[in-house]
Amino acid sequence: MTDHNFEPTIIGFTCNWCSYRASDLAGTARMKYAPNVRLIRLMCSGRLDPTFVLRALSEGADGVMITGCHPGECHYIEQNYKALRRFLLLRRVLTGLGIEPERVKLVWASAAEGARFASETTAFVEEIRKLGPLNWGKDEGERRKDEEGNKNSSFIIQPSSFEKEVPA
Amino acid sequence: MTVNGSKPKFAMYWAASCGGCEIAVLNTHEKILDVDANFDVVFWPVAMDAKYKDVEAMEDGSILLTLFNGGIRNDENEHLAKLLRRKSQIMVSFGSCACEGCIPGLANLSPVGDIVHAAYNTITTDNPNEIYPRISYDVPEGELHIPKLAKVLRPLDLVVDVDCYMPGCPPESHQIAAVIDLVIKVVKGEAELPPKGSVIGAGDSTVCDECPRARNVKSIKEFKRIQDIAPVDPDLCLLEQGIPCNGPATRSGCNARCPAVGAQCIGCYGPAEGVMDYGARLITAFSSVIDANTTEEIDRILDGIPDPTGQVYRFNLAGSLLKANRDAWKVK
Amino acid sequence: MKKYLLYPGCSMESSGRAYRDSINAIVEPLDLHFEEIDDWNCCGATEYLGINLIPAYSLIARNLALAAKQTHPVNGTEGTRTVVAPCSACYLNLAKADYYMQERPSLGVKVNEALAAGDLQYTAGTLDVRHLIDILVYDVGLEKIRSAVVRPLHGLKVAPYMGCMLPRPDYQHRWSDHEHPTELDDLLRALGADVIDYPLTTSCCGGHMTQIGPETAFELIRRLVADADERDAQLMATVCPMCQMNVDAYQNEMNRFFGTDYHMPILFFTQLMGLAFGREPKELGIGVELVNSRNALAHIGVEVPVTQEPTAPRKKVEGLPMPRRWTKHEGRKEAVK
Amino acid sequence: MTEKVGVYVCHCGSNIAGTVDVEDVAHWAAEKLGHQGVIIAREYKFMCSSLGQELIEKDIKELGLTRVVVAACSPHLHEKTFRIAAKNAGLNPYLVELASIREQVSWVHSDKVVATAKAKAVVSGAVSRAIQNAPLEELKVPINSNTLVVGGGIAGIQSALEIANAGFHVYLVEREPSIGGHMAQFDKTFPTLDCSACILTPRMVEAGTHPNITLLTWSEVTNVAGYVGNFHVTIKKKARFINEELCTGCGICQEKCPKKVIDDVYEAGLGYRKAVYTPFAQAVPNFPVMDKDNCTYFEKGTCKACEKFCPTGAIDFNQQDELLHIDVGNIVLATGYDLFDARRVSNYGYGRLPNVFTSLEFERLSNAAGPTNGNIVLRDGKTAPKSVGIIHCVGSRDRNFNNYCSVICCMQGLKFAHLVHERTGATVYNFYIDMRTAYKAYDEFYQRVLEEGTLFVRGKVAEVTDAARYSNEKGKLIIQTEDTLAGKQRRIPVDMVILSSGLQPRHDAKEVGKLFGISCSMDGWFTEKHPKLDPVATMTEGIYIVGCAQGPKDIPSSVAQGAAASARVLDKILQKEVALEPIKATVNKEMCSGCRICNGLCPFNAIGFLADDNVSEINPALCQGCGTCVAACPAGAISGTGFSNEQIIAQIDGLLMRNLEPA
Repeated sequence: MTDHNFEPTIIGFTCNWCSYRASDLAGTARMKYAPNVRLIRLMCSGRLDPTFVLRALSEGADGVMITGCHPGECHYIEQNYKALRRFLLLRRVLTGLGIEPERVKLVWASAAEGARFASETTAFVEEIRKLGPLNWGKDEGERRKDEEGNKNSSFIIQPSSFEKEVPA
Repeated sequence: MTVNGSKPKFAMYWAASCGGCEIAVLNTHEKILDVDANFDVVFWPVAMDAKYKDVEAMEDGSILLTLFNGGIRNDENEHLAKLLRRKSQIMVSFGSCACEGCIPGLANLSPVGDIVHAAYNTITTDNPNEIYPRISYDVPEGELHIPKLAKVLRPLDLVVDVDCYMPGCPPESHQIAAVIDLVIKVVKGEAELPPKGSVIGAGDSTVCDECPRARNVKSIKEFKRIQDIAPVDPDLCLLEQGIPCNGPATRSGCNARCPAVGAQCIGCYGPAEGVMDYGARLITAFSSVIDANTTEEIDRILDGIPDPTGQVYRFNLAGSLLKANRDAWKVK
Repeated sequence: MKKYLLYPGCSMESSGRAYRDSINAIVEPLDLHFEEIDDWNCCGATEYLGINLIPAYSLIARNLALAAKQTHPVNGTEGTRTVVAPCSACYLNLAKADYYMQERPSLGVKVNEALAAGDLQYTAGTLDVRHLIDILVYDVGLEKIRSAVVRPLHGLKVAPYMGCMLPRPDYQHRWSDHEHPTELDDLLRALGADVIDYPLTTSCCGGHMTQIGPETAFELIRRLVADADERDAQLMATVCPMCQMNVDAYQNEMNRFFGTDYHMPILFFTQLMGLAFGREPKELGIGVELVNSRNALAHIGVEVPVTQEPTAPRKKVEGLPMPRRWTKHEGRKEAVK
Repeated sequence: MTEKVGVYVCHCGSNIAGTVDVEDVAHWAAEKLGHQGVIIAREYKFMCSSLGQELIEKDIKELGLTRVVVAACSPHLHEKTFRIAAKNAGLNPYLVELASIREQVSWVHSDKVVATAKAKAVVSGAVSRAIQNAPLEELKVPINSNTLVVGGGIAGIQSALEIANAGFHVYLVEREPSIGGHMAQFDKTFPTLDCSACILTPRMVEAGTHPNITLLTWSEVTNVAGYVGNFHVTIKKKARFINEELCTGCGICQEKCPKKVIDDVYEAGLGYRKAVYTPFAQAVPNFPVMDKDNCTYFEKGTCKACEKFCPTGAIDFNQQDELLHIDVGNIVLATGYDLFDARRVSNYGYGRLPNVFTSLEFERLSNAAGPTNGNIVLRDGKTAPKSVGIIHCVGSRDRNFNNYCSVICCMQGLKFAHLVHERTGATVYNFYIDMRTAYKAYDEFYQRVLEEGTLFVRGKVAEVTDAARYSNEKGKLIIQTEDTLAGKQRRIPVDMVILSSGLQPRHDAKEVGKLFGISCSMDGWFTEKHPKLDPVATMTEGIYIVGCAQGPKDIPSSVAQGAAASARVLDKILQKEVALEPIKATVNKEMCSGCRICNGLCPFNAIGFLADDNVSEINPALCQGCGTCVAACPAGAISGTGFSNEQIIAQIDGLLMRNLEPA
């Protein structure tokens, strides 16, 4: 079931030469698309460090969209191929951690493809809405050290969750 | 470093760990005598008899040096971590378990219910009535308690404030010896403790720095498991032979003990200085040097690493950004 | 010995008997092996699809489902995925059914629901539907055909008439050009015939207009016959029984309608192949046609086999050079782009 | 100590304020981001205006701001403006951060509440990022005053002349034996009906004899390395088998050479040339070239007629291709266009029907130096046509082929109509969809051709066929078309058809683009930096595109662009040095373990390995700042300025609202 009023928060990485200009073009052309993606401009998709994706997911993002130039059209000639390689290995590691690989998407968009950038964004938001919130580590607050004397730290779980009744 | 007359107190405790770190301390051979000579060992469960209430009775801050190894798995570990923190001046995260969760941290890959189920229901466990441990149980003598499990295993620094870290699984004996000398000098006022939160007993580069093997420009056509490679070239970098060696991203300090003898580094010394997520460093290192440009071709090469999550987070899962599997987090 | 699943089609039984006889005559020299799809049914020709899509496509897909059951090898002969349809209308309907069941999954689902009544099922894309001339030119190859020619058709001026259903819509880009395909021209030249440059090679013959709008059909037929006659072709060669029937059977009605007296025989290209392979006209169903081809074939019928090749006089080069025409490969490559 | 951050939210008239509550964003920033260091948050109608910039300068001086965050339009527009403003006030320009809340927020969302919330997130991200910004100094790099112009058509010639006349050296590289490009093939030019060769050859001679221009014809660029101001270019000078010092261009070798070959390039397949040839009489340079594939000597080792008759012994059969290595500061690409291949429109019958000609074929037909000495005749080379049909938009404005309009084919069609009329008195039909006569004196030319009696039929031609249906169509080419103005189908028999074909990018445009590090648009033309405001520059600093290489255009526009690019080149040369973005990567020597994973990742060879102290290092001059090695370094030993890990991680936390002041 998809909870329809769930508004996903998505972090988008763009490359300065192609996909960022595609988003600018979508702007100048007043194309309307889903507002859930917040963009970060890198010089190249090759600059994307998997740490950024892990950081975004662990800090509350429900999905991450990586965009760059089409293979062969990279301003730095071939660096988007490295982005593709990292993306493919990262997705496998995320699967191992129970995160649906569809939460991280790679989209190539050239500077002339404003419309494509807008439609891919909206499509991705719908995909994430279907997957539902990720809510990574938000409720436990585990990142902040527990203050002294916090007895019932939410970390310690009540036994009932796994204890079986002893047959009479 | 105020010490009232007699020798400074020393404590060592083991939470969710395997005891290897204790053995590593013993493994410093005669150096252990220096410990005894310079320190008054007040609390060391594996080596001497001492009770928790003895520690609770001590004044706060009276223990100079505590080497705390092991991750925080249950409420007993947490209690002791906080207790020893209150009682010690220098609290050291000793060994990979305390620093980043290590092998016990891999339990974070599954929800805690499955862990208990697995422990009491494997093929080798004869448990027809499916009896599980009870948190408390009444016996004539009174009510018995056993520690309650935490949802996920946490490294020490997520529970208490840590003064410095000593990575390694276990830390190399020569590094332990060096740290003991350092603390002794500090006690004598001849040396200064490194700034709070710094890593001691390890290098400031990565394993490749100390690895004897020859290294060239990397371009990998396929990943293989070490046993699938007939003769492993004794001199050439293992990664270049297609073996996923974690050396490039693992902190130096162990003199590249494993790669030197032809075993790939599996990353027990944890991430290099200032690295936010150890796994991410390996993901980007391995994938950037793959020699393929199409999704199919890249996927074919990546299939050479059967368990990528385990490969990149073997020691560092609990200390990583995501820390655990999503199902583990979901347990209420 | 290349094996194919044959979908003969209804006209083979009746108006296209000559097509069937001539095919059977050329199978042996080109060592082709046609295995008829058992219990095939009519393909709906050009009418049914226009009336009601789902039942029409189910009718056609039934043949595909039956063919799909015969693809695996049986006692020694290797299996095949290719269905051959000699008639252009059958070929187009089978190809359309296969293509649109893939293109619109909802159609596929409905059709398979219908087929399930006869516990048949067809997953789109499993078969390769091709026309006979496509097999002859691209699988058998013009070299093999040229080597099988015993009596070259020198002196026979033929107008190659491909018809409109074959090259369009060209889903799998099989033909050299969707407006001016040259497969039939090349094949007839391989038989030694003198092939004219016939611009109306893909113009429509009227199809079923002969039934519902005869005047239109007569005008379309007149154009075909008049242009062939003006380029003094002795006969037309076609790949489709419907085209053959329209031009042949309605030619004198057309003459009466326009007050003209064209006499343009139209034969199946396989009949000409039979003649070139040395078979007797009777075996090939020659003579069955209404506009008889006796004096057209007189040009080769009585011809003593000429021993040496007549060399065409070397034309003195004058005037402006023609631009290089596209090889078939370029044409198809361009169409694919 | 925390930074002192100023946040400035721009209304941009109503562009932003229309869908983002700018007051609320500014107020929110001051309140919620105060603990991070935001001490002032203003909103203003037009931040990019001088008043807006003064706001920033005043705050920097008076409040001692150490970071400035401007929430307005895209950095590609006004990042420079606000950096200069900061510099004027004494703040390092790289401590300014531009948050795009127009192109990425107000213009693309309609719900005001949602847009305002997103704007706040973007501002929060920008503030967190700005705090991690480090002051940077631009890297000054010297400019080499040589320029490379690729392509010797009219645009390339113009560009080369302008730079050379300004006193700087130019290498003009041309793939064909002579410069001149397509213009050299035309007979007349529209709308003035100037003889094309008469206005072109003087420019060619000027370029050929200019002391500052090194002409490299029959040559191709094979490799380009380096960056703006410091390009190292490798040029392959193909062997002409003619010694250029000895050859006087007398042409005897061409007369004596027995081997005739169809000239597919200059004569567009209509005329012949010899195995040793100059494309046309006024060729510059006037040295012939030997066509190795067709010369009998190279096939069978016999003949050598040219060598026998050459008065100066200039023939040299064992001349080899030469590789030249040159250093230039800027590169102008003027590589021109390819004609659309009319054979793709099979229903127009080109290649099958003899009397169907393409525009280039007709240019040669009507050219006095052409194969028929200017007589407009049919394919048989004798009969003059009595009626001619000219079809416009062949392959252009057509979804099956090229969507775009090729700009010149309408005027070209009118020119042909005039020439046919003038030379043969034939009746001329022009078949057009829209008559595009947009520039100076173009429409007047259209009126003139109308008055001369050319018949215009408005409709897309469906088919050209020789299958006559009625007696008056016998032996003619019948043009079947819809006449939209008359509202009916028409069949017009003519003797000759001329296809006014469209323009298409060069078949190897993609490879050439990759060679020079620029990209191609969806249709295949080179992509300009900005379609309206920067049409001759590209995304790659120092590489310019002019003429039809950038898109279909007529001669005046090509010349104008050629000159425009020269102005840009001269302005770079006169600056003597260029400031490179200080976005570079550097290796921290202590942390680097010499694992060499980064060594193979740099296409600009900026990463080297020092074997003796076992560490990698990055040459700042070659590093283009892409950051791939920064992200790849397993030890985290490579850091990148401008886009450091700290900046990006901070921006992620900021965007996810993790740095807000706790409630």
